[in-house]
Order: sequence, then structure tokens, then C-alpha cells
Amino acid sequence: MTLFDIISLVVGVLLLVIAFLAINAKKLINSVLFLSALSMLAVVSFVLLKAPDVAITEAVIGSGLVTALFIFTLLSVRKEETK
Amino acid sequence: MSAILLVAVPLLVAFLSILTKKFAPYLLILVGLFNLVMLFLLQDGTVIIGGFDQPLGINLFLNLYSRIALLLINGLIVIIALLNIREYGKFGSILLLAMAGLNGLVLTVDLFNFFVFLEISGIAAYLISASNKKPTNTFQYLALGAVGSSLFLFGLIILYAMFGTLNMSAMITAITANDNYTDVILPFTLMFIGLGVEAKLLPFNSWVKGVLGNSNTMSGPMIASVYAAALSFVLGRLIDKLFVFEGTLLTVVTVILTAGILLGDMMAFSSKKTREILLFSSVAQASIIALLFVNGILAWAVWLIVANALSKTVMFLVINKAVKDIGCDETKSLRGLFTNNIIVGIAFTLATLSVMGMPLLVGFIIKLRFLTSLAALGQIWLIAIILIASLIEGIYFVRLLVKLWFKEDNEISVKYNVSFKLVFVILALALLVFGTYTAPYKSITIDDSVTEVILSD
Amino acid sequence: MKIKNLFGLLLSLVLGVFIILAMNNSEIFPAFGEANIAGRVSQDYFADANVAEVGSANIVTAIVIGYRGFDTLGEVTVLFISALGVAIIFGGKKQSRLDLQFKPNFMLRVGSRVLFGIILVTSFYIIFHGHLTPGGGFPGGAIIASAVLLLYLADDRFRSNVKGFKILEGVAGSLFVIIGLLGLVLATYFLQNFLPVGTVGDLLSAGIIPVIYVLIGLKVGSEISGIVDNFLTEEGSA
Amino acid sequence: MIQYAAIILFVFGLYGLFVNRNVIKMIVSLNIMEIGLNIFIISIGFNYEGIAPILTSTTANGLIYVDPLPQALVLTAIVIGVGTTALGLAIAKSIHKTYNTFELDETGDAE
Repeated sequence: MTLFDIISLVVGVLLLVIAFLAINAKKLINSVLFLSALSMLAVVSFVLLKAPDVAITEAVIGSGLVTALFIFTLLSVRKEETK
Repeated sequence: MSAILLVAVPLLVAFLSILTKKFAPYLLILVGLFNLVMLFLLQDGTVIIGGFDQPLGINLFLNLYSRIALLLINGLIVIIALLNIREYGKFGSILLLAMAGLNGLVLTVDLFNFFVFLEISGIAAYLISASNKKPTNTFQYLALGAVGSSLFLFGLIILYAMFGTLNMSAMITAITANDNYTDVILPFTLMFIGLGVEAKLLPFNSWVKGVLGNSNTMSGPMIASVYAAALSFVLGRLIDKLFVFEGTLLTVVTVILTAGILLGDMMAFSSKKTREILLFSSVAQASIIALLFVNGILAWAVWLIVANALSKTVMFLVINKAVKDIGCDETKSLRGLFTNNIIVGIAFTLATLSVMGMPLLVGFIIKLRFLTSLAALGQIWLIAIILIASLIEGIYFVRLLVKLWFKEDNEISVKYNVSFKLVFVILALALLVFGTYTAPYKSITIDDSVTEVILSD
Repeated sequence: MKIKNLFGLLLSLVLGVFIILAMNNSEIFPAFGEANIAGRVSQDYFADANVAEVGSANIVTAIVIGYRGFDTLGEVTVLFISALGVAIIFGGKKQSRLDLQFKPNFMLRVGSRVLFGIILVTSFYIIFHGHLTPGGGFPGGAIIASAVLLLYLADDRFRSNVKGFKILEGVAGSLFVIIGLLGLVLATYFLQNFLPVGTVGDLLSAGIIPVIYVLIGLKVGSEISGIVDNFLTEEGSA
Repeated sequence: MIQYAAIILFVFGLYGLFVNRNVIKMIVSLNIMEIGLNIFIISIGFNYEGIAPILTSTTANGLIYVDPLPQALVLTAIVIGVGTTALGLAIAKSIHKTYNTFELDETGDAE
């Protein structure tokens, strides 16, 4: 079991666990945070699979902007409830 | 002067149209007319993009099959844009992008490029359906459309991993060279399901009821006739050339499609809302068209798509305009719609009779010919099912026409302005003329080579 | 855990295992890790003649712009439609910022201006070196958008110049298509490279690839900033 | 192992989409499906001895490269995913504004 196999096994299992948690999370905020953790793991697996271009793009877009958009939607909704 | 202008010019004008919001609809009509003129000037052939030929770069391919599709798409978009200028001017740039997406979808020969244009026309369709002011239905359409194109990409990538190329013609030669059919069953089913979502085939089209159920004079005809026609053309080319259906896969696909025909017509039979009747009948028609492509009857499938698109445009425009003025969609509230606008009534009746397949109209000739071709292929069961479906179709369309013509007590005031009437008359006349004058069907020969994706020089 | 979820989970696992098995026992589907590019189209991307003709050291960029530029044009249109769609769905006159009950102090507001400059420099670096090192138009543009996002978060009265971004977006997009049409007019094919290619590996090489990547970077940056602006503002009085 | 995880991730996204009726959860499942698909696309081009497809010095030939074409495709797929997600979130916000809930079942006309 080379080092690469061990790391890819850990990343693979983590991917599945976090995806399951993201789908069945009770609160929306938890589900969004799990999604952002999932896209960070995707960046790790892209680096493992020797795809640097895609890793940079996924890092900036996936965990950066997509999570931000999700959180802005949830914040604007919570503001309406408190009004 | 290459076929690329059909995609590049609408894109360029769309990018510029956001700077001048007011002129977007007029630019749309200008570009539409430009495309129609271009279609008569362009010769058939393969167009190379980016300077690298087929295995490395992307090619477009223009032949008689895609020429008919492009004429239909661009013509109908110009007509729909002309009728909806005042009310939906804001959607000018979106319709431009939809036109670019659909033209690219029909022209491209590269599979991943096909996925990108499927995504462009898909997102444009979500926004067109957003004009219905029903966010939940638009969201369901977006969710299902995204699932469909992801499944298509999944199947496409498996094919790339196996055969190492993305170009359709190279893929076809590689698949025929590797005669082990069990390898390609999984990618073909994934891609068929992926396209089935957009092409409204039955088990995957739960979005149709919501989106077309409360459509308006712009989104109804656009999604029901233009998008349906484009995707039927494209699905047909893939079914005929790429997906070689055999054995169990063929029976599964035929069962799905025949179930689609019967269930679609039964749902239309049992629904009370006029627009639901129309959308379920177009679901049944889409399944019939896909069935014809699976059995290799190309010519009549193409003419069925064209006739269906024209008559559905007329029907959806008439009903959506009436529903907008009256507000309610039930058939009993539209009773007696045609008593005080006779011309519109005649055009609607001709279109409905053509969809049913009544003599003296285009629908009759097409239905007769494709049934005889099916008989030649010995598909007795399919003919029985299609005849039963047409019987059900006849019943609910005649019931609808009776309601719309003979008014009860209530008085309906729906006014169609002149431009609507002009379009209805032209389309109805086209259905009538081509119903009786059958020369063009023989002169324009559509045989197996037409959906060829490489120019067999 | 309701029974429905458990049943759905099992069903999806069965479907996943079925797909994996279906692919494992087909012998022409390459196993994980043995993808030899000899049998595939991408073998020719490394051929010296093609590398010299396109001139980009980063082969992925050569494919994204040089060989398959039409895909990228289509994909930039996808982002253009979603920015347009978000603007249409939100509609309405947008004046006031969404107040998120978060009052930034003075230090944060000034500090974020400094950081904004630094992030912009890194994003331009990534865009300009797109054809040499990993990165390029898409991540570069997204980093510009995250710099604008930083200003939005750090300062609750900040409103980016939305009109300016719209014009930049329209101009960058149409310039991309015009370069394609120039390729059609000057050279013989749409999006063909008509600039000198230079030697592989130095900054000013690979013909139209850096020019197109700068345009894509500006367009992606302005589009995503427009989307962020739409998400962070609401109607309401000025 | 990563390729199997990617396929199961893709199927998880499908499962999540059909199980949840909450709009935000459905968009999260859509993103999970796209992430799974992107990792799968990259994994078919991977080679154990391969290196990243960037020509450092043009003299060293005979190196084994990872397949660059799937990476170019994934660049496009990621940005298409962002486009669909941004549109989905905008529609989610307008759903919340009209029906004041994210649950599709409580929005009345959704079958």
C-alpha cells in the first residue's frame, strides 16, 4: 500500500462521509458548511490526481464563491424572518 | 461565409445587447432574419474551428437534415419574437442566446461541445420559463435539466474513456470496430435518459406539467414547439447514428416510448385544463417521434417534427392569449372562445385536425406514410398502439373543439390583434397546402445518409 | 433516520456499485491509474509539431483555448446567461445594501482596501501566466470576484460600480467573439491563431491565447461580482 | 479508490436530490453530484507514473503525462456548475420571497 493509496483511501472515505452528512444535515447552515468542506476535499483529490489547473479553479470557485453565495442566501432569509 | 456565423453572430449581438436594453428585441429579429438568409447561402460541408481538424479540434457539420432543423428553429423564434415584442422585450437577449444555443446544438459534431450547447439552451429555457412567474416550477425544471445534462456528461465521459475520442464520427467508427455490445449499454442508457429529460420523454418529464401548464404567449410556444423540435432533431441524429439499440436495450427503449405514447394521451384525455391537454399531446407526439427514429424511419420523423412544431405554435399561442385575457385555464371557462373570432377558430381547428391526422391536412399524409413504413418493418404491435393513441387523441381533441366553438351562457371577450391573426392564417394555410400538394415530400429525399455526421465525400 | 432515507441510501449504493461493476468487467474501460494517452486523441497534443504551432507550455491551456476554443466560448456564454438570469430574477431597482447587523470598525474597512490591491495583483499574475503555469482566465477572474467580495464583506456601505462591470462584461465578451471572427477573416478558420507564436515558455508567446485569457479573466471577474452584488442588495429605499 | 468514491458521490447527489424537498438542500445535492462527476472525469485520465501536463523544459522528452483533455473538460464543467448554482439560488430566494418557506411541499401548487 503505497503512500498514494493510503491518502487516496482516506480522501475517498472522507468524501463519502461528508457528502452523506451534507445531505442529511438537519440545519441548512450545517449542510452548506459540509458542502464547502466537500469542495475542499475535491481540491485535495484533484491535486492527488495531478490536475493543478483544475485544483486552483475548484479551490477559488468551489469553496470560495459557491459557499459565499449559499451563505448570502441564508442570511438574507434569516433577516426577513427577524423583521 | 461559414456555418459558424449562425452561432457567432447571435452570441456577439447578445453580448452587445446588454449594453442597450431597449434595442434587444429588434436586434433579435434582425439576427433571426440574418440567420434565415444565411441558411440559403451556405453550402453543405464540415466547418473546422480553431484551425485544427477533426481529432484535435471541434467541427460543425451542415447538411440537409440540420438545414431543415435550423430553418424551423430560426423561423419560429423570429415569429414568436415578433408577436411578443411589446410584452416580453426584456427577454430579447435571452432569446438571442437560446437561438445561439439551439443553432450550436444542431450544428456541432463534437460530443462535449454538444453538452456545452445543451447547457446553454437549457439555462436559456429555465429563464424563459421564469417569465411564468411560478418559481417552484422553474426550480423543478432547473433541477431536472441539470440532472439530465450531468447524466449525459457521465455517459459521454465513459465513452471517451473507452474509445479515446470526442468527435461523433470517430466515435461511431470506433464503436462499430469494437463489436462487443455489452460495453456500450451503460453509456447509451445514461445519455438516452439525459436527453430524455430535455426531450420530454415520459418517465423523466415531470417538469413539463408545471412549466407548460402555466406558460404565457412567449414561453409556451418557445418551449413547446421550438425546444421540442430542436431536441427531437438532435435526439434523432444521436439515436440513428450513435446509439445502436439492439437486443434487450431496444426492447426496454421501445417499451418506455410506447408507454409514453399511451400514458401521455390518457393523461391528456383525463385533464380538465386546456393547456394540460396540449402539453400531454406534445409529450405523446415526442414519444412517437423518438419511436420512429429508433425504428430508422427518418424522413417521416423529420416531417412529423416540422408539422408538429408548426401546429403546436398556433395552438399554444391561441390558448395562452385567451388564458391571459380570461385568467382561468379550465376548458369550461374558455367555452365559446371562437364564436366571435372566427378566423382564429378556423386556424386552431386546422392545426388540431393536422395533429390528429385528419385527411386533407399534413398530419394525415405523415401518419399514413409512417404507419405504412412501420408495417413494412413488420412492427404490428407499434401500429396497434399508435392507432389506439390516435383514437384517444381524436376523442379529447374533438371534445375540446366542441367546447371552444359552441358557447354556453357566458360571453367571452378575447381580442386577437392583427399580427396574431396573420401568423395563424399563414401557418394554417401551410398545413393545408402541404396536406394536399404532396410533391415536396418526394423531391426532398431524406434517406439514411442525411443524418450522416461526416461528409461522405 | 427515517426509513425512507435509509431505503433511498441503500438503493443509491446498489446503483453505484452496479455502475462500478459494469465498468470493471468491460475490458476496454481503462482501470484507474492505467490511462495511457497513446490510444487517445490527447496523444497528438504532445506532438512537437502541434506544441510549436500553438506555443503554450501549459497543455491544458492549449486545449482550452487553442484546440477547443469553441467550448470555452460556449462556457463563457453559460456564465453570461446566469449573470443575466440572476439580474432578471431579482429585477427591481436596487439601491440599498442588505444590512446584516454587522458594523465593521474603521480598521477593517481600511485594511480591506490594502488587501484588495494585493489580491488583484495575484489574480492578474495568474491570468497573465495562464499559458505557462497552472491557472488562467477562470481562476484569475474568480479571484478578482473574491477581491470584490472581500470589500463587500468588510464594508457594509460599499456598492461596486455595477454599471461599469456590466459594460466591462459586454465589451470583454464581444471582443472574444471579434477575435474569433478576426481569425475567420485573417486566417482561414474561426478562432484561429493569427498572432506570432514566439518560443514556448516565455511570457509573450502562444499567439492569441494570453489575449483571450485576459478577456476571459475580466469577463468572469465582472460577471461573478455582478452576481455577488445582486445577492447582497435588496430593493428598499436608497 | 477515488474513482469509486466519485461514482458513489455522483449517485449520492442523485439520491439527495430525490429525497429532499428543501430547495437549498436540493441545490446542495446538485453540487455534490457535480463535484462527484468532476472527480470522476479527472480520474479516468490519471496515470500512476504520469506527471502534470505542463511542459517545463522542452528538452526532456520520453516523460509520461497525465491525460490533459479531461482536465480541460472539467474546467468548463466547474464553471457551468457555478452558473447553474447561482441561478438555482436566485430562484430559491424568489421562492422564499413569494411563499416564505424553502420547503417545496408547503408552496401549494408544487405537486
